[in-house]
Amino acid sequence: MTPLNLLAKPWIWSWLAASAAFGLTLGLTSGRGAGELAYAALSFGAFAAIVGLGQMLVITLGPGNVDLSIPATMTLAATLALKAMSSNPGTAFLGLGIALGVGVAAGLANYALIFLLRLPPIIATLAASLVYQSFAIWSNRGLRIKPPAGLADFATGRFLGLPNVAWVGLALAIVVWVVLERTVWGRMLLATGQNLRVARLAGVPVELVRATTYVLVAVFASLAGYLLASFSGGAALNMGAEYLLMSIAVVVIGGTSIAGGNSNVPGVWGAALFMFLVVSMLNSYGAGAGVRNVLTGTIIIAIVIAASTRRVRA
Amino acid sequence: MSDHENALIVTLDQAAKHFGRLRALDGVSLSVAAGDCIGLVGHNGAGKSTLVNLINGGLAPSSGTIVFSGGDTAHVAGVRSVFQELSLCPNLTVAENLKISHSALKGPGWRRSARAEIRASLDEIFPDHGISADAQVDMLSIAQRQMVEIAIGFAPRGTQARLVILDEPTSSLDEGIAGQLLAHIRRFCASGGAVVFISHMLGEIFKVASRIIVLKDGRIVDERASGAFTRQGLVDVMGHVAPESAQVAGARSDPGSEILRTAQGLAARKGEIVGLSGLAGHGQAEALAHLYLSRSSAWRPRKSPEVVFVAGDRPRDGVLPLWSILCNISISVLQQTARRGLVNRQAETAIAAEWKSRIGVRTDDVRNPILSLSGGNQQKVLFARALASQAPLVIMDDPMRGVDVGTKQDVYAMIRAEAANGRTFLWYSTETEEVCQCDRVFVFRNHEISAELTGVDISEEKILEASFAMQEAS
Amino acid sequence: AQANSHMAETSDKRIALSNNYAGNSWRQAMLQTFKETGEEAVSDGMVAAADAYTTSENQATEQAAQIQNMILQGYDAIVLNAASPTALNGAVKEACDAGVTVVSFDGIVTEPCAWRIAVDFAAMGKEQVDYLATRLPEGGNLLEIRGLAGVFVDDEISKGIHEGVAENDQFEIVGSVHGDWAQDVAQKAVAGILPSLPQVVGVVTQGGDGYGTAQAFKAAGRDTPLIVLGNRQDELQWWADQRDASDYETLSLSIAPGVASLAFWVAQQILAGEDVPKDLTVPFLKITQDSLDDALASTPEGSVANVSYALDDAKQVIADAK
Amino acid sequence: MNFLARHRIILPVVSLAVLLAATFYMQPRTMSYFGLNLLFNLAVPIALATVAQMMIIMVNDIDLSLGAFVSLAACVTATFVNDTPVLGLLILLALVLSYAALGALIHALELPAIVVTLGMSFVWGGLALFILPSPGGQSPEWLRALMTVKPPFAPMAVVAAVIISVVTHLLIVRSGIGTVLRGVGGNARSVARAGWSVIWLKALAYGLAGLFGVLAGMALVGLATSADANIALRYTLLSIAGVILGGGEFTGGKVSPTGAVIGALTLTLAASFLSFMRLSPDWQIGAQGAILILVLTARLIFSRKGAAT
Ligand SMILES: Nc1ncnc2c1ncn2[C@@H]1O[C@H](COP(=O)(O)OP(=O)(O)OP(=O)(O)O)[C@@H](O)[C@H]1O
Ligand SMILES: Nc1ncnc2c1ncn2[C@@H]1O[C@H](COP(=O)(O)OP(=O)(O)OP(=O)(O)O)[C@@H](O)[C@H]1O
Ligand SMILES: [Mg+2]
Ligand SMILES: [Mg+2]
Repeated sequence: MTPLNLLAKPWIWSWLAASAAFGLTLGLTSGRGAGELAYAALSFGAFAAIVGLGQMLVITLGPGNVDLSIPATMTLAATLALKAMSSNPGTAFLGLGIALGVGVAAGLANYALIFLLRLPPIIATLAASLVYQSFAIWSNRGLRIKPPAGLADFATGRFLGLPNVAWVGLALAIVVWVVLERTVWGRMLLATGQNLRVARLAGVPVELVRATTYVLVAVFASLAGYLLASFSGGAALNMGAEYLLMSIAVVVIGGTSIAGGNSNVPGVWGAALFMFLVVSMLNSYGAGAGVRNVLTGTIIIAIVIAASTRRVRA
Repeated sequence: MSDHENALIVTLDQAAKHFGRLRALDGVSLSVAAGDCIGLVGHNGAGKSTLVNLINGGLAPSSGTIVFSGGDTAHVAGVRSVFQELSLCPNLTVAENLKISHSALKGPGWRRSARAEIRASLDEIFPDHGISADAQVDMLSIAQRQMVEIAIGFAPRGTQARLVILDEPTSSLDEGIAGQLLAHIRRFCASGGAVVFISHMLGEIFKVASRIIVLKDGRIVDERASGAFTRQGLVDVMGHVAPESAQVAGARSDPGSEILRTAQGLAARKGEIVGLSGLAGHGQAEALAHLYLSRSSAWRPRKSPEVVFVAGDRPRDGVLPLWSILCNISISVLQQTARRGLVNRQAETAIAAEWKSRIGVRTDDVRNPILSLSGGNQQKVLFARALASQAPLVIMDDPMRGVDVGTKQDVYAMIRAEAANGRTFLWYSTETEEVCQCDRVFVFRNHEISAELTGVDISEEKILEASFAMQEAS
Repeated sequence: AQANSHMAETSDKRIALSNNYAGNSWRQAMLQTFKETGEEAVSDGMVAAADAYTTSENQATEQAAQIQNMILQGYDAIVLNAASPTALNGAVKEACDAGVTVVSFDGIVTEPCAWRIAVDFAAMGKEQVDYLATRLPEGGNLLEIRGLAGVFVDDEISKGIHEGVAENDQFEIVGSVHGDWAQDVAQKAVAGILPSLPQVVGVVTQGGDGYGTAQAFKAAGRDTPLIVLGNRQDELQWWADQRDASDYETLSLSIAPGVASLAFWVAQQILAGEDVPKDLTVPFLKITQDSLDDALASTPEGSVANVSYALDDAKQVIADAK
Repeated sequence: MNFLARHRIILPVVSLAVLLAATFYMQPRTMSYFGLNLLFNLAVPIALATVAQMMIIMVNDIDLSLGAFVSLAACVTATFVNDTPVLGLLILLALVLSYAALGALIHALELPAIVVTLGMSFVWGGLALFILPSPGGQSPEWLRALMTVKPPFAPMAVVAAVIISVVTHLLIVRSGIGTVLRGVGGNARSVARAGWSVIWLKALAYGLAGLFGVLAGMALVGLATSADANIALRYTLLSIAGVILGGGEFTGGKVSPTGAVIGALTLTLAASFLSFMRLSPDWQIGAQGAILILVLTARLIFSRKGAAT
């Protein structure tokens, strides 16, 4: 593959941007701390990547499809799971089961609102998220219960030099990639996203595809919530807040087309790393919150322009 | 003809338009003068619409010149177009749509003038049209929208229309309304206006045109007064069109058992080719869509579908635009060939290759994007998608739109062969000749079946009769 | 006798709590304390009602609407933890004009007609640096964890910290990140900036971010610096563990969520006709090495160290201010 | 053709009326000049923001940066407009123009609006933090006076809502240019063919959105008396919900300015209604979601009926 070909790949821009941010940060330390920074980026990028992969599947469903309930689902899943485990050893899988169960339930509820009440997904998931938030408050009143020690060790531990959460995120990315590239369901998702009507007329069970996609995004969110709570020592009611815009940003910066039918798994990881590294870079250079936001926004738009004009020409 | 020379509206000199390597128009010289009524004919993709777009300023020519005598631009020169695909804003009212094309309409009270103007225009062209100037366009039927569009084309809009170009304006109008339009065109030309009229219905061309221009592969191959053409002569010049209907009636297999009967009365037997006919927009497409949707599920994946669909409106119903030809074909057989939920890529490739050669998709590699194909070849892919599956019932919603004659013959033969193998076809077509090839024909009127024809009863006259006749009777 | 007369005077009065955020353990503890205090006061016949209202997203606009609704509901007093010191002034003024007593606490408002139970946040920031100066006389590099950008409390504490650093010039702030008063956000931000930082001897924080900071230092394999904590139970627990393992010593300070109950009683006193100065101060709750075990024992798991204020405490605070 | 489909405004009006009746029943005190003003005055900036969002949705785009933009406009109003009015108004003008430029950029480069506005939300938010790192500033006197004026007969909030909906109705539904703008949402291609420059039209639509966003920020400051960088972040989602509640649709240029204003009032009223229900604080947030679902479900019942007849 020639470099020019590579530039036409929409996901390459997020990786270029992430590398640039990485390089610039290390420029400050004249190269020291590279491993440390990469390790941190992989750890925290993993959570963004996991929710991003879910959001990517939903966005692939076509215009108007998006899940705004990701933060609330993360919080609810983590809250209920940590409450059930109440720091007891050996309950990690019980907690995981509960978190995933919450994901399935939230996904089904979201889809029910979309399908049965014909609400636009933006509004349906937004409204549902307020309800989930209330559930989380009601169930545990914001108490930060510690994860079981074994689970906390797993979430913060490393394997072959990489953080365990990054392995999870990587494994999920590979699974999603295989599903999209190789499975019948993936094909049906991509067909549905290009044109729902065409897909339906070509024999694709489009509602099944949509339902499973909305469940999947919620399951990914709940898994991310479970891991994040284990990683950071407990579930907080606002723990998912920053993943609302983050999940959408990593998808679109990663080169997935907002018009649907076109996914980009490597881009999600690149963008997840970028979103962490750009903040680290600006923090390291001592930028205040104002500068940091302005630059982050500008860079996002620049990446999107670069990726989209390249794509048109290619 | 010095008189004629003085009233020139537009003159093209060796105008050409290339899209990449494709020469859509390859040097056309032509002039239109006041009082001209030009009929423009040619096969699909001959370049008619491209020519229209050059004249109305929608496209700039790749080479050659276009000169307007009444002003610098088409707009100033009083050149108007009614486009092939509907181009109104569906969310606006009829009067508001006039405003879009009439930018001089401003200031308080513009709405009143717009209403008056569009009403006058509609009244003049289509007496008894029954369209309110305040009706929102998406509440109108396709025929009414087409009428509105034509009326906007002829409306004065500040200046006076000097040349109106109509690109297949009658495709969704019934005969009576089309007749009103033709009459108006004649009046308009008689009073000094000029018209360029494009249609695939040669009868209409002969009725209005004073001069006929034949386009073929981007060139003018003939141009004469309409009296100088005979119908057969015109067909010959256009090329392509082979004598039809001759090779249709092959040996038909014995009718099998009935496999379909709907509440509406639509019925089909195994191995039968059932045609749906009648005027466009009288419920045929809805009936087919309804049938398809009721016999397939949006929830349950199926290994072998009961029914497949061939779309005619490709962008809306058929093509998955981001995908290759291969993926577009294989979507219908994915579930059937899959192993443990994984796509069987060998089977997929084999099926695509088989159908590429069987149906003759013109491409060097089925991995090319589907949009690299011409419209007709895209349509073949949709046929391949349907026929590759093993569904016993094939529903076709006007599938020959934009397909050239050669391809059509191939597809007819293939449909025959598949029917002989026991497949059943439900085939809606706007072309009566196609419907006449079926074993049984249902004619639709006002969303109901007005006639069921079989055997020798299937004829153009009978179909037309069932499409209109009872209107006076009832 | 005086207490009795007060009781009689306010037994038909209704007090509402206006809260603008419920998304963390501090706020939940605050709501809980208010609920307990209010229920008790109602059952004792001190007041007729004590209702809590909360909006979701820390938004001044929604809280202003909430205050206006309370006016319409005919509450006699509003106890207010404000999203913004100034943006609610319009609504607060309307409440005062309608004869409603407004007592703001924690997040106070500047509208003169309202009472303020203030914590000197700047002093809280400065005290952190002063403490570090006693523990690390030779000074060194500090990392500052800030709260939510654009919020008053964040700005105040940060000002205090910078003031402290200006006075103690052996310290230098080498990095500053926003932790949004959330452990996970702080952890992430610190992990991102650590690689580019030199050796850090101390971390100044705003509360709810100390544990995350400690985790980030641990993950980066760095020595744990002296982190000033913010009274969260997980922070205290961590501190106790560190102390037991390696004699770790630090300071924890924050405002107690129970200040809501103090505000409640102050409102009750004002309704009772007591002459209460407009500006009251409440000390922040400080936990030292000596009081750590007691604090830890009295704090529910996952919650925040708290003190609940009784009517007498309120009277004491009022008397002190006079 | 049916009545409800033709008069899409009926449903929002009915929803608002039902909710208002329920509110009056629960809290009779609201049924007064004073009560109505308190109930609705904070809906005025939301209504303006909803109209701004409607301008974007009208041309088939969506604006995720509106809340941040309104916050920025509020910060500018509470600082520059108050201290140095001329400079302040120039800055606000520049903000409007930059919105217009954004519209042109999105059209020219065929960028997805949702992504660009997502990026812009960071930019506006950052600029607001520059201006007001912590809450503060002060509303200009005239603005405060304007937002607290007590007109005869009807309270300011009601009068303002009527004025906003009449003006935007005239601008978007009645005027010629408004018609063309809606045409862009309906069929941009045919508008382009008729000789309009779609890039200018898009810039105009975005510019109008910027203008109403700025007005929303100013109105907010007038009511709140000061500003902060996060003051209106909720407006992004509120405004989208308001447009949809008001009978608008995400695509096809089908929007109703009056509906949008009513949608904003309905949302505000719904929150107050919940407040009067005295739910436990645990459920107050969830109930907001539930009521949003409920009101929109009414839309479904009506549209089902519409489809059936
Ligand atoms: N924008 C375009 N880009 C590339 N090719 C084009 C474009 N527009 C038209 N063409 C090609 O130019 C040729 C002429 O097309 P044109 O639309 O003029 O045909 P036509 O005679 O109007 O056909 P029909 O009878 O089907 O309407 C076709 O091959 C068409 O595919
Ligand atoms: N709008 C368009 N933009 C770009 N390319 C186009 C467009 N329309 C058509 N083409 C290209 O022009 C070529 C001819 O297309 P068109 O469908 O008009 O051919 P055609 O002559 O009708 O062929 P067929 O007889 O197979 O239908 C194809 O390569 C097609 O991809
Ligand atoms: Mg054509
Ligand atoms: Mg063609």
